[in-house]
Parts: sequence; C-alpha cells; structure tokens
Amino acid sequence: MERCEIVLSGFGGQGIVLGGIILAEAAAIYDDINATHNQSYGPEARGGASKSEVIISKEVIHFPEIEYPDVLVALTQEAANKFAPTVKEQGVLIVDSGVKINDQIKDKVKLYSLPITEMAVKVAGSEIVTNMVTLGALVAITKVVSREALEKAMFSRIPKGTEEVNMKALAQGFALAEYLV
Amino acid sequence: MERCEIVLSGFGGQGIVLGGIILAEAAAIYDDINATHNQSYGPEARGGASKSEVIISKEVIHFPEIEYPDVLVALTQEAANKFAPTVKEQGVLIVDSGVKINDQIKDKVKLYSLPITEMAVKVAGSEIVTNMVTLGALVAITKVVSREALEKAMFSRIPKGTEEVNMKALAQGFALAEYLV
Amino acid sequence: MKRQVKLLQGNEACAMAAVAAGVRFFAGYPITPATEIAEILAQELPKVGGTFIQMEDEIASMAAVIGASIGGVKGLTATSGPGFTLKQENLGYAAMVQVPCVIVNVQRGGPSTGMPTLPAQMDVMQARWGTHGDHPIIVLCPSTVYEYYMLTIKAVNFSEMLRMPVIILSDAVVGHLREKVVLPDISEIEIVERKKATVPPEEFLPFKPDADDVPPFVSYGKGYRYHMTSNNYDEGGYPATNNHQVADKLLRRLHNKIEKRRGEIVMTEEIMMDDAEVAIFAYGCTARSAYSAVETARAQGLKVGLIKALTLWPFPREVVEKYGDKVQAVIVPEMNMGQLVGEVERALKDKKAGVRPLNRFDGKMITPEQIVSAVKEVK
Amino acid sequence: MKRQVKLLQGNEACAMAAVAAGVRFFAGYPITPATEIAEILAQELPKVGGTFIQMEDEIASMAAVIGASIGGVKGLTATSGPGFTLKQENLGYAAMVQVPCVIVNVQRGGPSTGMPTLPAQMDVMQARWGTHGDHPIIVLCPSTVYEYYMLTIKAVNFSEMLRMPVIILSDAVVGHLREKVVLPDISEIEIVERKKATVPPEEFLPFKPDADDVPPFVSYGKGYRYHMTSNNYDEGGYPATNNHQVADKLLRRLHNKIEKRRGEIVMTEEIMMDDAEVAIFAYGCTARSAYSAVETARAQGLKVGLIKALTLWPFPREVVEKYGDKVQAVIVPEMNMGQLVGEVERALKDKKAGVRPLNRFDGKMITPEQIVSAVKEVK
Amino acid sequence: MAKYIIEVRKNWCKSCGICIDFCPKGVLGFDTEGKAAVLDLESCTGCMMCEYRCPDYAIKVEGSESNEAAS
Amino acid sequence: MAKYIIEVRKNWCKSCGICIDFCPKGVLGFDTEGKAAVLDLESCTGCMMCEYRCPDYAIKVEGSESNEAAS
Amino acid sequence: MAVHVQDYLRMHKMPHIWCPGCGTGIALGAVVRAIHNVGYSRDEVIVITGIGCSARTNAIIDFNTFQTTHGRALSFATGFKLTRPEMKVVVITGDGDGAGIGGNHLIHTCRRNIDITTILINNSIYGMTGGQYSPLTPRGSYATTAPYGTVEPSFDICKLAEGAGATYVGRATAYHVTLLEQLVTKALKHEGFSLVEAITQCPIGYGRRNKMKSPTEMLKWQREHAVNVKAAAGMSPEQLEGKFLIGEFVNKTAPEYTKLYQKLIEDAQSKGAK
Amino acid sequence: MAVHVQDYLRMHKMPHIWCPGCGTGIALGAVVRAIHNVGYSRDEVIVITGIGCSARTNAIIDFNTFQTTHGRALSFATGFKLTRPEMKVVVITGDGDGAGIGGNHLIHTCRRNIDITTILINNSIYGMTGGQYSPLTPRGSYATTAPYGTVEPSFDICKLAEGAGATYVGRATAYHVTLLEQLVTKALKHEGFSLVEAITQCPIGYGRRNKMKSPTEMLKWQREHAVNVKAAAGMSPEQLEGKFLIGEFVNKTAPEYTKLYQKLIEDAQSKGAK
Ligand SMILES: Cc1ncc(C[n+]2csc(CCOP(=O)(O)OP(=O)(O)O)c2C)c(N)n1
Ligand SMILES: Cc1ncc(C[n+]2csc(CCOP(=O)(O)OP(=O)(O)O)c2C)c(N)n1
Ligand code: SF4
Ligand code: SF4
Ligand code: SF4
Ligand code: SF4
Ligand code: SF4
Ligand code: SF4
Ligand SMILES: [Mg+2]
Ligand SMILES: [Mg+2]
Repeated sequence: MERCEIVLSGFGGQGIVLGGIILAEAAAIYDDINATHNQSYGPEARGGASKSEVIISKEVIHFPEIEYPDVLVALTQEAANKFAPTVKEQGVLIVDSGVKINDQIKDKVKLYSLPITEMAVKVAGSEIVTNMVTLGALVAITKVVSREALEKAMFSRIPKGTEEVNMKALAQGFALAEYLV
Repeated sequence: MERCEIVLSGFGGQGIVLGGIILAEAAAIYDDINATHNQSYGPEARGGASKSEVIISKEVIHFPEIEYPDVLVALTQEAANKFAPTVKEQGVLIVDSGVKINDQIKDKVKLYSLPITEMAVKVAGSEIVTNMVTLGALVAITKVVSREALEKAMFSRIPKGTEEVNMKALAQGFALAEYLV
Repeated sequence: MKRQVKLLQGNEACAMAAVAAGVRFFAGYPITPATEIAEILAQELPKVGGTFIQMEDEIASMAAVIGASIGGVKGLTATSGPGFTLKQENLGYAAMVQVPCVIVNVQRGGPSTGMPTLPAQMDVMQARWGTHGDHPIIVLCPSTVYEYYMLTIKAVNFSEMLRMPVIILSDAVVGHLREKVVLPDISEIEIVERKKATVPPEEFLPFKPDADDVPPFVSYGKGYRYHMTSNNYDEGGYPATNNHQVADKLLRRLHNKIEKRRGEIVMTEEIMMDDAEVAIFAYGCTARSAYSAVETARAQGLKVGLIKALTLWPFPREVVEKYGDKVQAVIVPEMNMGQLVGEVERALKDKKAGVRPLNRFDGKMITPEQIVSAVKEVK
Repeated sequence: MKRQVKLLQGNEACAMAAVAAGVRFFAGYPITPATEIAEILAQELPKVGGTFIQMEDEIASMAAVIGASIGGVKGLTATSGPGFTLKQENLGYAAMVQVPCVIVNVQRGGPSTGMPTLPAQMDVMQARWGTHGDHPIIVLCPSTVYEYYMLTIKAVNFSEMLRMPVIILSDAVVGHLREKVVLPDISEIEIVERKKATVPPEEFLPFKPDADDVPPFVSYGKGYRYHMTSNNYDEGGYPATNNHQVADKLLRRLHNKIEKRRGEIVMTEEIMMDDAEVAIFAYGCTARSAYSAVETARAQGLKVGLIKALTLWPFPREVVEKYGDKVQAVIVPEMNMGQLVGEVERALKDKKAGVRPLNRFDGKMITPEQIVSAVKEVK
Repeated sequence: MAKYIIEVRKNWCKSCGICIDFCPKGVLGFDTEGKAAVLDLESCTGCMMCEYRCPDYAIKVEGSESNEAAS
Repeated sequence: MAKYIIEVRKNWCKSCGICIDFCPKGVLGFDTEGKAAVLDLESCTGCMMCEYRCPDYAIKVEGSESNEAAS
Repeated sequence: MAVHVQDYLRMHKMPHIWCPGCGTGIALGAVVRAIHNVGYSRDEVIVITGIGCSARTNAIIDFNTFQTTHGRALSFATGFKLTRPEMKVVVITGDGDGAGIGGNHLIHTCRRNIDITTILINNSIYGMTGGQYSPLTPRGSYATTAPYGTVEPSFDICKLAEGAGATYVGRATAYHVTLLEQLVTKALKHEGFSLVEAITQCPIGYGRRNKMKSPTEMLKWQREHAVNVKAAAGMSPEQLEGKFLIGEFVNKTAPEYTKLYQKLIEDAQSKGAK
Repeated sequence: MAVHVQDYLRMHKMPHIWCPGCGTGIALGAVVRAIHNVGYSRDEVIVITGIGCSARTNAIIDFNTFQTTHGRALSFATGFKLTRPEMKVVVITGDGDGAGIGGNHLIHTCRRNIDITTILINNSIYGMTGGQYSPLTPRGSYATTAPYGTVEPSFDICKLAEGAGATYVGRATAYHVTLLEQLVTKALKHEGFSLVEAITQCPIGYGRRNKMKSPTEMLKWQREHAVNVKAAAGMSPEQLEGKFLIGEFVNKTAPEYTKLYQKLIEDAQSKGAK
C-alpha cells in the first residue's frame, strides 16, 4: 500500500473522530502496516464542524499532514464545500446523498454519493452509527484496510452492548458501496 | 585628590547612611570632584549593623567597590572586628573611644580613637548626631573634602530646625580631631 | 506488560510513560494542546494509588508537584506556552533547591495566546532561559509518539538521578498525533530511583554531594530533619545569602551535575550523515519533515543527511561540530523565527560549514518540499 | 529645570527620568533591589497628577501598567528576578497586542531567590527569551547612573514610538549606587508621544500599520471603538486564530518594527578601540570594571579597547563584527555563567577573533584586575 | 392581526430549542431545517423570553412593552 | 528562696524591653549593657509572660505551673 | 426605550462561535440590555475580558473592547480605570478565569472597591478547553479531569466576594434572565466594585457528562434549584438543602478607590508627603 | 508537660535575624508550644514557609522544614500533604506572602479543606523589603510606598477565609500570646484546613512610620484595640468602632480533602471511572 491520505469530515455527533481512529487502528494494529490519525481542535471543533485525518502507508509516516487527500468523506454540505476542492486528481470523494458537488470537481474525482446518514438512522434509529456506515463504505470502495482488520478495530473501541448495531451498520456500509461499485 | 575609599560603619540609628551621602555630596556637588556612595542592604542591615561606603576622586570612578579602604570609621566593636583588618597599610582608622583594636592592626594603620558618641550625646542629648561628629572628625583628619563643602552638603540634607545642633556636632567633630592632630 | 503494538496519541504516550516511570503525582491546569496528559492521568493515577489534582493555576500546579516530590514521590506536570511561562519561577526553585520533577510543554503558536490549537517550536529558548538567575537545565524533545514515550521515561530518570527539574518540549503535532508504536516490555526499561542517605541522621548534611555532584534526597518525616531554602545555601541547607564562596561552589555544582553526564544526556540521531554534503539539523515535529525531505532528496541523488536532536539542552554541540568541516552547510528548519539556529552557529564558529535557517511561524508545519528546496539552494 | 549636578542613586535617577519622560502610571510590587523606584514614584507621581499603585503581585502589576497604557497614559513598572519572571506572561501580551510600556529589572543574584541583595547579570537571556512564543524585544542596559537616567527616557520613547514593551536591565550595583551626574535640561531631551489616528472612526482599522510598520495607538472612549486580542489577529483587531497568512504577516511586522530602526535602537560605545588588539565586550556594572581595566592595561602598554553595549537586544552584532578580523580576541566578562557571550560567538562565526568568556556569579563584581589578567592571557 | 412581530434570523439560529421549550404560549417550533420558526403568532404575549433566552440573538420580538428598561 | 529560676541569655537579648514593660510584678530591668536582667526574683509569680513575649527566646522561667499544655 | 441586543452587535462578527444552546450568549444579552438601561453611551463603556468562552463575549459587541490574558482582566481593568476614571468599566469573566487562575485579582479588586462592574459567567466548567472541573464545579460532578467525580468543594463566589469586602454582590441564572439584567443594571449604577454571578449552562463541556443532555434540561435545572434570597429568608434549612440562592446579597456604600486617589493627588499637590 | 521554645530551637542558628522587639519571634514561640501541646513528635511535623521575615521562622526550629517561593507555600504544602497525608503540615506565612501575592492559594486551600494549619503572621507591612504597605495595612497608615497614607481598605483576612470556606478560623495578637497558643493548638487538632491570624508588631517597618516608636507601644496598641469575639457579642457598634476582634471565629466539621481522595483511590481501584 502506497501512502493513502484520507479525510473524514462532517459535524460533531457523527462519530467522525472515533471513526478515524478505528480506521487507523485497523491499519496499524490489525493489518500491521503504518497509520496516523489526527483531528481538529479548538472551539470551532466543538458542537460544530468535525474532521478526522488518517494516513495509511507501508512506509514509516514521517510527514503527518494532509494537504491534498486521496480520499475524502464529506457528510455535510459545509464540509464538502470546504474540503472537496482539495481532493487529489482522480481521488475518491464520498458524500452523503443530498450533498451537492459542482461539476468542476466531479470531473476531477471519483464521486460516490451514498445515503449514509439515512442508512445509519435506519439501522440504529439515530445518526449515532453514521461513522460505521461510513467506514464500511469507505473500505469497500478503497480497500485501504482489510474488512477483518476493520471489524476487529471496531470491536476494540466501541462500548460493550453496541456490538450488534455497529456490526450491522458496518455491513450496511459495505453493502451500500458494493452495490455501487 | 587621588581616589580615596572611605568606609563608615556602626549600627542603625547612628545615621551612618546619611553621613555617607553627605560626605559624597560634599565632594560631588560642592567640591565639584567625583564621588560615589553605597550602603548595605537586606535584613542584616535593618536594626542591626550599618555600613556606608564613599569613594572620592578627581578621576571618573568606574569601579565602585571598596575592598581595602583608605579610611575606616568604626563606631562599634563589632564593626571594628569585622572591618578593621581590611584597612589599607598606612590607612586611617577612626574608632569610637572604647572600641579595642589589636596591636597587629595598630602597627599597620594610623589609629584615631575619639569620644565620638560621647560627644554626640553631649551636643544633642542623644546619639542622633553621631554622624555629624564623625564627619567633622573624619574631614579634619583626612581633608578629603573642604569644610565649606561639607557644611553645605549637610545643610541640604538635614531636616529643617536641626541646623544648629548639627552644625555644633560637626564643629565638635572637627575640634575633637584637631585637638588630636 | 509485554511488547505491545498500539495506536497512541502523543500525549497519551506521555501519560502512560509517566505511570511506567513511576510518576505518582500530577498537578496541572487545563490548556490546549496539553490537556490530554492531565485527563488521562486523572483517570490512571488513582488506579495505581497515585494522586491527580487540578490546581487553581499553573503556578500552584508547579508548586504542588515540587511539594509532592519533596514528599518523596515522583511528580510531573504538563502545560503549554502561557502556563509554561507561569511555571518558570517555581521551575527555578526546583533547579536551585534540587528537587526532581518533570515539566511537559506541548508547544503551540504564540506570541501570547496566539494560535492556541496550532503547532509551533517557539519555546525552545525559553525552556533554557525562561527563569531568572542562571542555572542549567535538561530539555528533551520528541519527534514521534514512540520518542515521546521513551523520552518521558528518560526525563523522569534524569530528574531523579540528578535531583533537578527536566523539561519535555513537545508540540501540538506530536502531542495530538496518533501513530503506531511498538512499546518495549516494561521490564526492559530502566527506572531510576533517587539516592537514599548513607549516613545516620546525626551525620547527615542534606546538600553534601556525592562524587557525582548530586546529594542524596532524603524524605522528610523519617528521622532526618533538615532545612531547605531557595536562597543561596550551605551544605547544611541553611541560607548563606551573602556568602560568596558558597554561592560560587553551589552554582558550579549545579552545572557540573549535567556536564559530568553529558555523554548520557545528549541524545541525537544521525541519519544518512556518512557521506552527507548538506546536513539538516532538526528536532520535534520538524524533524519528521526533515526525515521525509532527506528521503526525497536522496532519491534525487542529493547527498543530504539529518542530525535529529532529541536533547535540545544541553545543546548537542559536539555532534554539530563533528560535521563542521565535512558538510558545506547546515540547514536548520524551525517553527519559529530562528532560535536553536543560534547554537548551531556558535558550535560552528571555527568551522567551514555555513548555517542556513529555515523558518515558519504561521501555525503550519514546514513541509518536506520546503526543506528540499533549501537543500537545492545550497548546492 | 536647568542642567543640574546631583548625587543620585541609580534607581532614583530611573524614577526621575520616568517622570521626565512623561510616565504617569506606575504599578509595582516590592522587591529588593528595585523597590526604591516604586517608593520614589509613590511620592512623585501624585505631585504631577499621575497614579501609583501597589498591586497584589507582579502579574497584576504588569497587567495594570498595560491597562493604564491602553487607557492612554505612559506606564512603567520595576522589579527584580522573581518578579521579572512573573511579569513575563503579560510582557508577551504587550508585545503581541502592541501596547507600549517599560519594565525595569534591577538584577540580583539567582537562581531563585539566591542572593537577593547582591548584584548579578543573570537575566540577560531571560530578558530576550523569557516569555513563550517568539517575538522581538528591546533591552537597554545602563552602566552608570547617568546612563540609567538617559536610557530610561530612551526606553519610554522607543516604547511609545514602536508600540511595544521595552526592558531596562540594570543591576544591584547601578541601582543602588549613588554617583555624581550632570543632568541635561529637560527641554533638551526629546520626548516621544504615541501616534494618533489619521482617519475618522468609520475608516479606522486599529492594526493597520503605517509605513514604519507601527499602527497608531488610539485611546478608547473617544469615538474610536475597536477590539484588541492576544490571539493572532487581523488588521481590524479581531481574532484570526487559525489564519496562517495573517499570522505570518503579523509576526514579520512585529520583527520589522525593530529591524527597520536598528540603527537608532542599537546603542554602543567604543572606547579606545581604534588600535585595539584585544577587545572587551561588556555591559552594565561589569562595563565599569572593564573601563577601569582598559585604563590600567593601556597604562601598561597593552592595546586594549572596550565595546560597551547599552542596547543588549537587539544584539549589537554589527559592532562586534566590525572588529572581528581586527582584534585577536574578544573578552566577555559577565556576572553570570556565560550568556551574551553566545551572541558574540555567533557574530564572530566567520571572523578570526577568538572569544573568551570571563564569568563570576558569586554576588561580587568582576574586578578590573581579573579583566586585566584575562587580557594578559590573550597576549 | 398579531400585536407583535417576531423575526427569526435562520442563519444565526443553532437549533438549540430553548426558545421553543420556554415560550409560555407555544408560539414557536422547529421548521423542517431544524431552525426556530413562528408557528402561532397570534398567541404571543410579547413576554420577550424567547428573545432574551436565545443564546444566539436569532430572535427579535417587536412591539413589546416588556422590553423597556428593566429597573 | 525564690520559687522560680529565671535565666536570661544575654547574647540573645536584643534589649527591646518587652519583658520588662509587661512583667506584672516588675521583676525585670535592664543591666548596664542594656540587656534584660532579673532585679527582683522574689516577686516573680511564674506567670511566664516574659518568656512567652520575648521575641528572642532569651528568657527561660523554670518551675512554673503555668507552663503546661495550654488547652 | 425598547432595545434589542442586535442593535449593539458587531454584525460582521455574527453568528458567534459558541456551541448550540450555550448560556454565554444569554448572559451577554442581559449585560448589554443593562448597559442600555443605565443609559451609557457606547463610547463611554469599555468591556474587558480574559480568556475562555466567556472572554469571547466582548469581540461581538459594539463598545470599546479588549481581551487580556487568562485570569488577569481585573488587573488590566484596574490600571485602565485608574487612568480613565470617567469611563464605565465592565469586566466579563468565567468561573475558571475569574475564580480559578484569577481568584487573587478578584478578591483584591473587591477589597479596593474600585468602580468596576464584573459579571462572572459561571458555567461550572472550563468550557473553552473542553470540560475540566473548575473551582465552581459542584462537588461530585464529572469532568474530563474528574472521571470519578470531583472531590473538591466549590466556592460560593458571592460569599467569597463578600468576605473580600465587595460592596455590591448578586447572582442570577440564564433562566432568570430578567433578574440578571436587573442585577447588572444595579451593579452598573453602584459606585464601587460590583460582582454579579451569572449561572449559565455549558451543554457541551458540563451538561453532556452530567446527565443533562440538552440546554433546556439545564435551564430547567436552574429554575428548580435557584431560590430567591428573599424567599429563602422564610425557608427552613431542609427546604434549602441542595438549592442555591439568587438575588442581591450585598449592597453597601463605601468610598470608591479612584475618588480616594483623586483626593490623594490633590493633597499631594497642595501639601506634600508626610 | 512544661516546655520552653529553646528546647525546639536549632541552637546553631541562634540568635536569629529579626530586629529588636519584632513580633515574629513571639508568634513563632506560640506555634512551637502549640505543637508541643498537641503532642506531635518532631519527625511527624513539617513546617513550610514562603518568603519574608515570617518565612525565616522555620529555619531556626527543629522540625522538618523548608522555605518556598513568595506566596506559594500553601501550594507546595498541598502537594506535600497529598503525598504524605500522615504528616502534620504547618504553614507559616506573612500578610504580604499569604494575603498579597499568595491570596489565591490561600482561598483555594480554604476551599479544599485540606488538613493544613496555617499561621498568618500579620505585621501590617512588607517587613523584609523594608516597609511597603500590604493588603492588611490599615487604611491611612504610612509606608514607604504610601508617603501620603494608604487609600486602600484592608482585608479582614479571617472573614475572607470564612468566605472561602475555611472550617477553622481564629485570630490573636503577640500581646495575647496565650490565646494565640490556644488557637493554634485547636487549629492543629482540627481536621481540615485551619487559619490562625497572628497580629504582630514590626517596629522597624511599620511602627517607626506610624507614631509607634517602641515595640512596647505596639503591644499596648494590640492590647487596647483587640476585643474578644465573645465580649464583642455584648457590645454596641459604637463601642466596637476602631477595634478588631480576636478569638475563634469559625469551627465546623466538613470532609477533609486527603481523606476524600483516599476514598477516590479506593473506588478507582475497585470500580473504575464512570
Ligand atoms: C495561563 C493560561 N493557562 C491556561 C490557559 C488555557 N485556557 C484557555 S480558556 C481556559 C478555561 C477558561 O475557563 P472559564 O474561565 O470557566 O471560561 P469558559 O470557557 O468556561 O467560559 C483555559 C484554562 C490559558 N489560555 N492561559
Ligand atoms: C515573586 C517575588 N516578589 C517579591 C519578592 C520580594 N519580597 C521578599 S519578602 C517580601 C515581603 C514579604 O512581606 P510579608 O509576607 O508581609 O512578610 P514580612 O517580611 O512582613 O514578615 C517581598 C515582597 C520576592 N522574593 N519574590
Ligand atoms: S433559542 Fe435561538 S438558537 Fe435556539 S432554537 Fe431558538 S432561535 Fe434558534
Ligand atoms: S415573546 Fe413570549 S410569548 Fe411571544 S413567542 Fe416569545 S416567548 Fe413566546
Ligand atoms: S524581651 Fe527578650 S530581647 Fe527583649 S529585653 Fe527582654 S530578654 Fe531582651
Ligand atoms: S514569670 Fe511573670 S512575674 Fe515572673 S518575671 Fe516573668 S513576667 Fe515577671
Ligand atoms: S464549550 Fe460550553 S461555554 Fe463554551 S461555547 Fe460551548 S457550550 Fe458554551
Ligand atoms: S522588618 Fe519588621 S518583621 Fe522583619 S524582622 Fe524587622 S521588625 Fe520583624
Ligand atoms: Mg467556565
Ligand atoms: Mg508582613
């Protein structure tokens, strides 16, 4: 695996930060390659916009910042407006359905518009598992980590008693994307 | 005037610090040569021992510390014990009568033992003018400043209403020493 | 605990390492980007019988840590710029009175409250010179989460071994980054405990040093009654405020504690320096960019190497000097307006190599590309 | 007031100069050997309609002085080591927010409370680097009572002219010494007032600099309503915490304010340097010993000169460099363990002259004899 | 016609629900975007509590006498 | 014989006069060197006030029952 | 005259940065209306803050404003007021800023009785840094630095201010927003130092961890636990158990600092020092 | 058992450095006797000071002792006590040290109710630095920094401590030296934080400038202006005008900090965080 730079963006409450950590752990611990994770801080990151950055690579990751992500997930229009223009040429852009992306960007990237939050609400009755649906779809599309690694990483991080609903959300994420791909 | 280094020592309440300042001002302002003044600080200098250092010189005074004074006044035994050994060979040592100086030092310096505090008490009823008696004697012996300068400097520093008693103390100081010299 | 593979945040690694090194007291005050260290220790210390307290400010935090250390327990505090400034007076106390303790400063952008969530390396000189009076200090600087863990343990060890405060200077990048680390088994890590008294109370002089210039540090309340003061003091621990000889001796000894162990304390890594024509001298998060730059430049056939400093103070002048006549230039990238570059210049005073600062102070990391360009400018 | 001959104590001269320079606010906290400045101003300021207040600590004192300056009045505070350390956070605030004010540090012996009544020059590096974050500063250092007077006026002037805090670093020798001074007539002294707004309130941007990089400083309460913050800020004065471009521009500007006026700010005196083979670089009370040493050495036929620095920061590197290939060695006597000597070394990086530190840190002045010996060692 | 005019700045409203939960008359509710909206203007008594308790200054009630100097 | 023994450490005494001024029985006075001295031991009631109020710990009154744990 | 906070906002700084449902904005609204009530002009008012969410208040209101270092606003304000006694100085601080790191300046400013009106926005937590316990966090609460619940008693900041000599002290909540406005109005009119504590909700930093999921729940908590000091006079200790008091606690007359200093200046100029 | 302060002195550190007639020594004597009264061994007592004349106390007494930075003794002591709860921690501070620069630590230590006994030696002045006014200098007094007389009101430090939540508070004077000893004895026995203010004379820094030339005069002033709180209960405001109260002001029971923390540790080890 070449260095792959992934940005997950949305708003607080969607579990974006935890999602990023799980993805990074899947790579670092269970797939035994290298990974870093970063998030945004400060008042702007509380209650409002939320961002999670993951780099996955076989090589040691020295420089940990992402300027032009290979993969971007944007769960809100605001996030999409802010970050979609930064996606690399031919990169992957995953958005929640309803999020609009202009043609200029569409031409440049591989766009996947998926009903992520809708699916999350369907699975759990609330947006609480949005992150897992997202991760499922992301990994299905990018294969950036193995599905087993992702599942193991997820289990090690979620609260006891929520295994089933999270597992289901993850599976639905995979399904959403596989249906598309 | 070559550089002349003078140390006045005694205890708080004898006006040692003010005495030093007056001497330095006599030189600097009224005799129009150079002078510096220094004193000791800190808890040790409060209520207890007191020390005033004056350097008088025609040249600019760069280095302002005194290691081996040309002239030392010691008004207490304690002060004499501490500082008398530092007086320069052939320097002037003025002590209050009753203060004992050992022979070794006696051989080295010009010793003047004068009834300074006794005279002060005689003049003012208390030790309050000890510093003026001291200055009178010191200047009489060393001629380090002119008598006029000393008087002017004194007048500019003492509280209104005390001119007479201080003037008298100064004069008695001169008298004490002149009698001896 | 066995050798473990983990994805750890830098500040988390620091907190875990503190516990592993035997730290049992933390006092702090919230500040971004250091707060995680407090938060984790608030949770972890009680589990191992230790104490966490949030004090009313950073001054009190530093004081409490020193108080705890005097009580006989290893103590640590963590903060960022503004708090680091407030801790300086008591840091000087610890240096003077010779009380071990560790201060972590996770650097963020200044001056003043500047850019509180963004990284910087602006407190490098302050870490050396931030308090009044003249005393030496040890400052360690991690560039990876793994180093953050290991240097935290080193910091605690140096501090206990030498009876002195030790500073860890990390930054918002290394503090907040989560990355993969492989932690050694705890049994493989050397943990240092402070020296005990070797003489009975009657003969005991609290500041009589051993041959290594370090006096044993004996806990109060066990029969050794003595005094300590931050004024100039004699071997008995009593103020000798105006005693010049005592002052001279004491200050020399404070310096010698470090100088005598320079070999052990000064830690650097030399990467691809063997045949290097240009050296990059870097530390902290900037060393990550530099490493990446070296790889890129080498791939382009440029003979570039990296001197990574893990110890900032005492400054690793011997390592820099070594290359002074071998390389054409030393590039010093720093996230500040030029700080440690001055020490590089001093070290190279009589050497041929030129020195090239590369500075950035806008809250963003220096990129590998910026460094590669700087290398090309030399050639 | 006419040209006057006086026997003044250093701290007294400082207080008088402050009043002459237009200082009308002092907030402080007692500390030896700086307290006289407060005591005299407690007496003098009310007489000229100014305000003296003793605050609860040094942090509050520094804050109050800045508050007063924001109120439109020239403010000054005075302290020594421990208090100087406590003032650092708000000093950084003043630098960042660009509030003029003067801080006097009458140096005494450290580390910590060390030797509180004895002189030292141990806070030289702290004066430059004592606060977190990276910002430039002006530090002036008198070696005589006369210089103390004149540099206090300069400090107030620089501070108002450049909208920044200025530090006066004196010491217990110069602070407590009484010596003869001839003061110039007040009318001969240039007094600087801060710049006024040149545009009406609607157009006013509080941090839009003029060509000299200094924005005018407009008093509140007169129709110009605006905001100031210590976070990274835009020209409107509002926080732009994460704006990299704004940060870069702001920090460069803070540096340029000084750099653009280096010629005026960097003050030195070169004494018998014309044919000197050995230079002594000295400042503060130590420059007095050095002057005396030069006289002695010259009398013995040794070609020695003195570079006396009145400005310590920005460091007068141009002056040192000038002699870098002319003299054999530069001797740097300091009452610390070696501080400004590092800057001398940097300045001489590509020069022939060697650098010889001469240090003393036991509460006693370096004697002229010590310096003369050092000179002889070179020859 | 209603006695009061209630203006909601939708782009300032952060959907906290305070105005809705504490309106004594049930005048307010969420719109489809989750922002505060006036549902029953007629019932409004001009008590100002929605304006005073809105953390985001998103509501303005015009025409109320309650909104005079408080003391 | 007097009931109490009063010891004055002359080299610690700083001649402040407190013990003298507040001795309810006038037991103490200055000696020729200005140090505190026992002038009238017989009158001493062992009240301990001289010892307790001496700032320099220069006085020790032996044999008093007042000098038991105070509370 | 009728007023809306909007009339006093720096519109280009809106919407503000606080979290949804944050009580800070409610408290600020009351302060703005109080200033309006008293009839001060925008130009004669200066609002000074420290650091924290509470400190972001003054950036958005159209008075003379500046933010200072953490905990030190009152000291800056003291310097300012001494040189500009004609201006109306308002300090807005937080429970961490004002009672934690700034506690010493708070009590000394109370003592001096200098004419500064302080509003301490007590959200029971360090909000800006993400939810650490403060000296005003009720014992037993959870916080990021109190994962087992705090063991520390909290200050009654009004009692503390009274003990320090403050001449005007009161407390209200975001729920009791009109009382808050009234108290701040009286505080502004008071000659000397005045402190009004505004108990507010921090749903993100405090509520979430302490079983109060929504801002509304937190406001209800305020409603249910606050007892007006007048009502409390007639209540038994049992009835007051677990409650806190709101209303005006101290209101007394004493010489104001800048007035006294002005007199000192006059004396110095006429008579000279002792 | 009969005791003399001399029995507890480090004889090689005598005579001490205080000025003739200084009240610091009198206060220290009472503290030493109180420690003796309670029956603590020398080894289990630690005496911590800050900076000032008051801070020189612990260098001359034979317990475990250390001096800290100016104003911070209580914070050092808090760290110490938390790690060594079995030791008896005594802090001796001054009016500048404890109520000036150290005011914040004082109120927070009161609040936490940690088992530390503090003796605040109030000589109404910054003694060590030569006589500047302190926050406890009575208004109108002269000092080197108050050549026209102070305009600042002073703290009633006992009221401040009470307002901050202290559970034991009392005051005596150097003149009332046995009361002082009694209060310190009770304070030492009290579980939780205790503060005893000792009003003492500084003839050099305060007396000289305020028309009290001798130590004796100053002690007489104490005698004439102090009213025991019990006696005061029966006195009119007019009778109390210009007087100050001595005696025990607060004595109440509340959970002690290190005990609570010990329980937290036990819980954490058995149950874990929320
Ligand atoms: C000296 C210093 N220490 C710590 C900080 C970090 N800090 C910023 S805001 C804050 C908390 C403020 O809490 P509070 O006053 O309660 O305000 P809130 O955010 O809750 O309104 C802290 C500790 C700082 N900026 N400066
Ligand atoms: C940070 C700091 N500021 C100032 C000082 C100087 N200083 C030393 S002692 C002292 C006064 C102490 O006054 P107080 O606490 O009343 O003690 P006293 O000497 O009167 O017993 C001061 C201000 C210092 N050492 N440290
Ligand atoms: S109170 Fe304000 S922010 Fe909250 S829902 Fe209502 S209008 Fe929106
Ligand atoms: S003014 Fe009162 S009644 Fe009208 S909408 Fe607002 S809260 Fe409801
Ligand atoms: S009280 Fe003590 S010091 Fe004072 S005179 Fe009596 S014995 Fe001497
Ligand atoms: S014990 Fe009492 S009566 Fe006896 S000398 Fe002392 S003070 Fe006087
Ligand atoms: S963290 Fe709390 S106080 Fe700060 S803005 Fe959010 S809700 Fe308000
Ligand atoms: S200055 Fe005052 S408090 Fe200090 S030793 Fe002298 S008399 Fe005592
Ligand atoms: Mg808060
Ligand atoms: Mg005092």
